[in-house]
Amino acid sequence: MPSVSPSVRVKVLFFGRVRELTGLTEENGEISEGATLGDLLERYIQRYPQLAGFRASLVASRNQEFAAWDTRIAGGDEIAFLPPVSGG
Amino acid sequence: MPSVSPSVRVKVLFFGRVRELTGLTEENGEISEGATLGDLLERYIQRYPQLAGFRASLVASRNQEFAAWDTRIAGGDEIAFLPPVSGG
Amino acid sequence: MPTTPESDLYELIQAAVDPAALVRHVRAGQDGAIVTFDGFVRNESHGRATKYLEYEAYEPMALAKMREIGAQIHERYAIHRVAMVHRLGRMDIGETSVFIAVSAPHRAAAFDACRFAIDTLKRTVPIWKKEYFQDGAIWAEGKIPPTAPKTKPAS
Amino acid sequence: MPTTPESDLYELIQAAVDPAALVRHVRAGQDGAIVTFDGFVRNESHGRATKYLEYEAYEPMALAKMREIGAQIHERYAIHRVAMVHRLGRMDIGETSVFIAVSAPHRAAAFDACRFAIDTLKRTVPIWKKEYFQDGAIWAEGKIPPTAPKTKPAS
Repeated sequence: MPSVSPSVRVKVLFFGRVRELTGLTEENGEISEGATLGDLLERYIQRYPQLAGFRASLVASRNQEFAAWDTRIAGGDEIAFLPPVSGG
Repeated sequence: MPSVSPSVRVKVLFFGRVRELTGLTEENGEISEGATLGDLLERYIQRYPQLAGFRASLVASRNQEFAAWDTRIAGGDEIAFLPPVSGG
Repeated sequence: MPTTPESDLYELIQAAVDPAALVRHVRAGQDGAIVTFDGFVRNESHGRATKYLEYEAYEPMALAKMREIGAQIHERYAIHRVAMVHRLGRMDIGETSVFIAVSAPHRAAAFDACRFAIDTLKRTVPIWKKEYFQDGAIWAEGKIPPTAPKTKPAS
Repeated sequence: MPTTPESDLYELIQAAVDPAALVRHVRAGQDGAIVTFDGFVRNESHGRATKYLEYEAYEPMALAKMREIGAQIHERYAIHRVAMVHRLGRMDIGETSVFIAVSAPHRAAAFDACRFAIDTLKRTVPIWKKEYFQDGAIWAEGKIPPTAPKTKPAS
């Protein structure tokens, strides 16, 4: 089911529990122009259903700033899905 | 004018500004039985009138505990008139 | 947002933390007080004996967030300098994972700023801790960072 | 009044303070946090350039009051160990006059206890500071200690 809308390239980073569950540390992907951070997360949850249980505890970052799920993705963005932080 | 009431021996210590004003670091003295810490201070103020201006800022200690001015002195007590503290 | 003085120090490191060097970094003649916070690996967590910990970070973002905390405390409190270091990788019992030193002319500002700094670091800096026990390992529970930090204007 | 753990350290000293040794003293595997307060000689006081300071104490009473503060913070806060040292005699700019280290399993208790300790020390411990300037010297203004400390039952 190829998308007919134009797509943009994004870099996606994975940390902590999300890194372990997906087995990914970083990947480059494409997503339809106009898609939100929430849309991108749902795509990863489809690919890695074991992420679904953690959906409520994740926050997104876009270009190294925390960002709301309805934030639209732009080409070249660096995105991460961050589990609850536990530094210190 | 020797006192006719029995007297008790006390050790009196001097610190900081009070030490400088009196030129004393420590002395052994006698005071009438039943005298209070306030009575003892007044005797020092008579001897060293330059202490009078500091009366309101001094506190007394008796045997290394802060003590109210109406505390009665007992024989062998260690008394000090302490200027405002400025440690730290 | 106020600029962070160039003389502050913010670092993510792999080697052991050197508290004395960090304190020297913030200490100056115009100051009268330094408050430090040293966070290190406790021998137990929720009643289970800890073997060791591993920390990982989203490094450039974590460093940016640490600098942001520094800017916030310079804005809020009359402090002089800040040194804030988080170690990453494996740490054994007793080893320092985070160290914060704040100097100030007077102590109240140093206490307030140091405490605000560590409290905010634990809520907002993308660092993760995995706790290793005799019988397994878990990711520490953690805190969900605010998506739009209250302390920052929306701009 | 709770007894102060034997493992605490309270000292009046003439030599330079060694912060690293005091931190080692309070640090143990059961802890996760150490907060320290380092008070040192500032280069000015009320706008006048300080040359040096001299501290004197009513030594046995000062030490007893420091131990009393230690007992109070053990009673009030879930802390582990305390090291509290005040230096006496002449100190130059930048030299530490007082150092307090408090260890605890969790940071809030360590912050609260360390701050209570230095705030109380400055109000209740019989130590006096004389400030030397280019053109003279004055006894620092100071605080009048409460005659019956509120934190102690009248017994």
